[in-house]
Amino acid sequence: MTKPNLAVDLNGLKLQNPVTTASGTFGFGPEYRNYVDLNRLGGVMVKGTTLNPKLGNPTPRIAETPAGMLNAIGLQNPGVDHFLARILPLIKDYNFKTIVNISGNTVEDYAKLANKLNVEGVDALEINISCPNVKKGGLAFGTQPEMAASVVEAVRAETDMSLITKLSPNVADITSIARAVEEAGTDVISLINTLLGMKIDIHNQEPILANKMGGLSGPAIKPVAVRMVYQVAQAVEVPLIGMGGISNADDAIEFLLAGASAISVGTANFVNPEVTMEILDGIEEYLVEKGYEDINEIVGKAIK
Amino acid sequence: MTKPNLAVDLNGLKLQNPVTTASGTFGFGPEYRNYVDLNRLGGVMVKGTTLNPKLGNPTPRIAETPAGMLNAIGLQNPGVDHFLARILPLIKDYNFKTIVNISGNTVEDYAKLANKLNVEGVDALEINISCPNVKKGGLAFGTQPEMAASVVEAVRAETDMSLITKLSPNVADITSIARAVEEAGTDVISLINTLLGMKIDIHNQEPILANKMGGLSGPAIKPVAVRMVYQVAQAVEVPLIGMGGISNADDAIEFLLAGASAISVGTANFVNPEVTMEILDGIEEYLVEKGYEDINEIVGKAIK
Amino acid sequence: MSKRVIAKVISQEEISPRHFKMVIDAPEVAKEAKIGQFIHLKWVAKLNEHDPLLRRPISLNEIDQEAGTITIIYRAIGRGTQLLATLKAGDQVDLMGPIGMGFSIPEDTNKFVVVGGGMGIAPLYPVVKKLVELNKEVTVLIGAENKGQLLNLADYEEMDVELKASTVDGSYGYQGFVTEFLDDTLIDADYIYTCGPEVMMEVVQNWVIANDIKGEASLEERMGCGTGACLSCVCKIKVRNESGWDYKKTCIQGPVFPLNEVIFDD
Amino acid sequence: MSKRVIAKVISQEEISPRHFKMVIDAPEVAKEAKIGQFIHLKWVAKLNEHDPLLRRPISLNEIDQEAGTITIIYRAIGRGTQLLATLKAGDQVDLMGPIGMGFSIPEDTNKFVVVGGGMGIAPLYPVVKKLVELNKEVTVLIGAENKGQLLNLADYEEMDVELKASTVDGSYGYQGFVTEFLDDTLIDADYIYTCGPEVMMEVVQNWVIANDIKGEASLEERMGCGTGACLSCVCKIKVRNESGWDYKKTCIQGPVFPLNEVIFDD
Ligand SMILES: Cc1cc2nc3c(=O)[nH]c(=O)nc-3n(C[C@H](O)[C@H](O)[C@H](O)COP(=O)(O)OP(=O)(O)OC[C@H]3O[C@@H](n4cnc5c(N)ncnc54)[C@H](O)[C@@H]3O)c2cc1C
Ligand SMILES: Cc1cc2nc3c(=O)[nH]c(=O)nc-3n(C[C@H](O)[C@H](O)[C@H](O)COP(=O)(O)OP(=O)(O)OC[C@H]3O[C@@H](n4cnc5c(N)ncnc54)[C@H](O)[C@@H]3O)c2cc1C
Ligand SMILES: Cc1cc2nc3c(=O)[nH]c(=O)nc-3n(C[C@H](O)[C@H](O)[C@H](O)COP(=O)(O)O)c2cc1C
Ligand SMILES: Cc1cc2nc3c(=O)[nH]c(=O)nc-3n(C[C@H](O)[C@H](O)[C@H](O)COP(=O)(O)O)c2cc1C
Ligand code: FES
Ligand code: FES
Repeated sequence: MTKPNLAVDLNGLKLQNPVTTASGTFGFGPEYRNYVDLNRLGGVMVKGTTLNPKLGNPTPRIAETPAGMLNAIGLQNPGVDHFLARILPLIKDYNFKTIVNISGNTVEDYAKLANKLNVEGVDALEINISCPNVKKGGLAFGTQPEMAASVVEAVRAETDMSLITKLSPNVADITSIARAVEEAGTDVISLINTLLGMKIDIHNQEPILANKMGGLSGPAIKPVAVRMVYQVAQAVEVPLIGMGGISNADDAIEFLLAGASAISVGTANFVNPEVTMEILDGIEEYLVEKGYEDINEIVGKAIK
Repeated sequence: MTKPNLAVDLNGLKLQNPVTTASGTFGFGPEYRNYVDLNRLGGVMVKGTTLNPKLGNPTPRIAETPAGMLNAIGLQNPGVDHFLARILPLIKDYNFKTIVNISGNTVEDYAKLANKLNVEGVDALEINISCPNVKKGGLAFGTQPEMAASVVEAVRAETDMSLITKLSPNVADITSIARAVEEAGTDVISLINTLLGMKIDIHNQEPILANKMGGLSGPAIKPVAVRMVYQVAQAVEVPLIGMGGISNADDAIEFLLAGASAISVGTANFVNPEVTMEILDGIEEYLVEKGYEDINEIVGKAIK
Repeated sequence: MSKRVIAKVISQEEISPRHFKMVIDAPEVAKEAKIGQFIHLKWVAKLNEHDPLLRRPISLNEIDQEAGTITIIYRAIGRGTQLLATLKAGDQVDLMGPIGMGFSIPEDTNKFVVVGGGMGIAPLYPVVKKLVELNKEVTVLIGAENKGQLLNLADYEEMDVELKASTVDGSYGYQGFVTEFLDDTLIDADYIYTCGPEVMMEVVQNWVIANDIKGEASLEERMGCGTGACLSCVCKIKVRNESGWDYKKTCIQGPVFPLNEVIFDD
Repeated sequence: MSKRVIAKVISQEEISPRHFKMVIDAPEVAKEAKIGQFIHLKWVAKLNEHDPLLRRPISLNEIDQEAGTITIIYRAIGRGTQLLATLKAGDQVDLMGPIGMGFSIPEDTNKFVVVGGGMGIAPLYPVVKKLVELNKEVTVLIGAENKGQLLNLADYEEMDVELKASTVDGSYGYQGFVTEFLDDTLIDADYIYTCGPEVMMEVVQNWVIANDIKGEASLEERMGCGTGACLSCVCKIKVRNESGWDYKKTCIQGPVFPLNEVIFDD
């Protein structure tokens, strides 16, 4: 039996396979070099990057919840300049696509980031629109179609690079946001970011996270993520990168069948540092067993 | 040590204790009589009731997910007339408050239901605004403040009974819906209903639920529910009934600390049919251990 | 009356690859259990870990009231049954039971046929035992993938029943499907019990209707509560109303229903 | 180099109520492990059940390179450690390790003091062992709730160290807090190692600063990845920059940091 094709073309962004790692959960990649053959990954979404270095939130920054976890890291990162000068050189020669996840407080922040990151070695930008827009009173860019679109347009104006827009699940109608960012020129949509959640310590009677609220990720949110991928796949033409609770090959295949052309693994890296390799092997096995020659044959197959 | 007071007064609706059972998960009550001393419950939210009998969705109607489950029962119920004639007489003499969860396709449906249920033996109505409004293109009443308010106003006009409005979590800003239903005259707010989710069978490559999508409940959603209770408690004056993933006394206490005056237990009844009794005992133990004389002392304690 | 008990595993044995037989010490359940009923169980005594979340419904394969034990036979396929399969003697399970309306044995009836396919053989063994106790004439037709999956085969071989078995791989008995025995003109019957895949039960139903006899079928649906509260387990049963059918709860109104009244179309 | 291994439990023992000692067969980890490092572990070999989800960081209490084993001592408090406590010899765990920057032993230094409180005693035992091997002068100060929780007490009693122990309930040694020994004028030291509750380490830090000596502290923070990727485990460490401090990753840049540089204020 010949090996099935695993390469996917996300509207011009070519990945050797559909397995990528979710922003904020895999560092810049090398953190996992003891556990993973980094050269086998399709893409790495690096830690959320901002214009200036950010210290992030006080600790505790994480809390465990049923089949999930909350995080409120607060976008700690060394800033885009440090990324370009010190980190990009270390990762740009790997086979994976380097995708920089960008975050800003204003539309201009995003535009500036895109401008700075318009360099060789960066293969795509992932626009994180889950950040609260400080100018508009803290409501996240990702919760209103017009705001989401304005960010994408501003970034689009700065670069011809592949643009991936990452949607927040904390909305009533994910398809309207998806359509808005598609019209605004995104090449790819990735989803989902974390659900807003909270955990209270009943002994000291206060929230566990120093930041009180945090983002819920992990297996717990998978049904919400699959549903949103399934809905968005039917609402837009651009390819999708699905994520949210993927912990093994079966989960990854679920997202592909729901309409994602590629997938990202987040929290599961913490539980099983080798999980991306297992997922890659598992997807291949599934294709072979079912007699598919090309991964693209199963994308969206569950949509009827 | 004297027993702490467990009674709560929800804006006029007096429960002997804060432990109630969530609509759709406890039948009409007697289904659990082998496992639970029904007279010890604070309240029972009976299965979602509609004007006419409903057959509900085809099967499979449930699917298991990580620390949760999806359901798409489709509001199967015998209709309000059958409820009044055949079921209410069987349950009205228990010590628990009988709270009828009502659902409609139009605002008028809700009003008619309220009118019919304005009888002795029904202690309160729980308005389920998660149903899609067929007239307005299927968008759930609960996702837009004005639509939610219009339902509550219509019901308010029909009855002086205690009104509990049950919020859907599938929104970007739960506080705006909460404020809208408070202004429209609800006495109590209960939250959360289920998160919309989906699961795909990777072998036959289609959604497991016959209805494709369903409502996610169980421990998985608890962090989202706690967060929403915490937010809404700070946004409105009316008392809250918190629910979503409560599986033991610690979980129940978490919701009380987050600002709920009472709690509902849903999915956990399926896992442990005796869980409501364990929660009741556990809450009392907690109060005794920490030296509280009244349950109301801990409501909202985690809000700073 | 169904109750919740924390019960001890007396023994667990892999009787065939991925097929397990577990004996559980549960006198309160054994005492009340009737043939055709099931238990709703979880593989832990503490309910602190929430994944996998739900209980699993499993039929009673043996009820020993004197010993105070119940026996189940199950296939470890998904995450829950695989965890159940890791238990050893002395471990505890949390179970609700006995649940449901079991099989009934009509009086003044003498010739019985029992048709079981795959895991559907499991709930039928107690009926056969009972029928034999009552000195009825019993024909047992069972079919499975292979010999190992012909549950209770050795038990049936020692009983005073007419036994016909089929396997898909031909490792025992007739190579083919169990329903093919029905065409056999030698089989006559007054009453039939069946459990197995829906396609199989449909064939049995057609045969029963064609031959104008009656019988009972034990159905499987995904279950939430096991108490009749959640309405997840419903099946379509013929009734005299406008549409000609209504949803019944497989957990407490079943899992056994009159075979002629079941509508197989989901 | 840290790796992931599925390893077998050799033994598990409840050494005191809710306190467990587990010996694990993990030659690859033992070979590379250094004092002060930890493992990040899960109580199952299959990662199919998702609740509780995350690994748990636990310090190495003994490293036996010849036997290829590592030993941990932990308290079963929450859901994860309680599940860990159910394991028996022969069961498997899934672990990542060895992780982190361990303790360093400065050359040309002779008098060492080790101050451990509660579970913080656990990671200190390998340091003491090493110091004794190197023929250093060692004073061991340990404090806990009660005698049973004075971890490695019997080991220390047999070693060539000056041992002072305190318990809150007075069941062994001095009744009070371990830090009270520090006021004791008899204790002089060149270097100190400490691990325990933050309040305790702060007292030790103040003492160290007052006496102008140096030392190292092993910190605890909630951990996600254990690889340096998630930034959940950061702690405040003094550095020469504008604000005077920066967040460092406790998992891979710690858990051991120079005592004087730690900022205790979370
Ligand atoms: C009344 C009744 C009696 C049964 N008796 C037996 C028996 O004696 N022996 C036996 O091996 N099996 C029996 N089954 C089927 C058994 O319940 C399923 O095989 C089991 O629930 C699958 O769980 P899992 O963890 O292996 O699968 P998973 O795929 O992890 O299960 C996920 C969810 O789907 C449900 N589910 C999956 N398959 C089935 C199914 N076939 N029927 C009902 N629910 C299902 C599970 O209960 C669970 O809620 C019976 C089912 C019913 C309804
Ligand atoms: C580097 C390091 C070494 C450690 N060494 C030991 C040791 O040798 N022996 C020992 O008994 N304990 C040790 N701990 C603490 C141990 O990790 C926690 O007690 C354990 O994680 C609690 O898990 P749980 O399941 O009991 O609690 P839960 O409350 O269920 O844990 C929930 C979440 O919070 C985290 N958490 C809870 N308490 C702590 C804590 N004190 N520190 C870090 N994370 C926590 C858990 O890891 C988990 O993610 C160490 C911690 C660190 C960071
Ligand atoms: C610790 C942590 C940090 C994260 N940081 C970021 C980030 O910087 N930018 C971003 O877009 N998403 C971030 N995420 C969200 C993930 O990329 C992912 O969308 C989400 O966790 C859902 O996937 P999962 O369930 O597989 O983790 C973070 C998630 C976690 C758990
Ligand atoms: C099987 C099932 C049926 C439900 N039916 C209803 C319903 O009829 N009306 C309603 O308002 N909520 C219904 N719900 C939602 C629950 O009342 C509750 O809001 C939700 O499940 C969250 O709580 P839990 O996580 O404790 O189950 C149903 C939930 C389940 C699981
Ligand atoms: S399983 Fe809940 S009604 Fe049957
Ligand atoms: S635990 Fe993830 S960076 Fe330290």
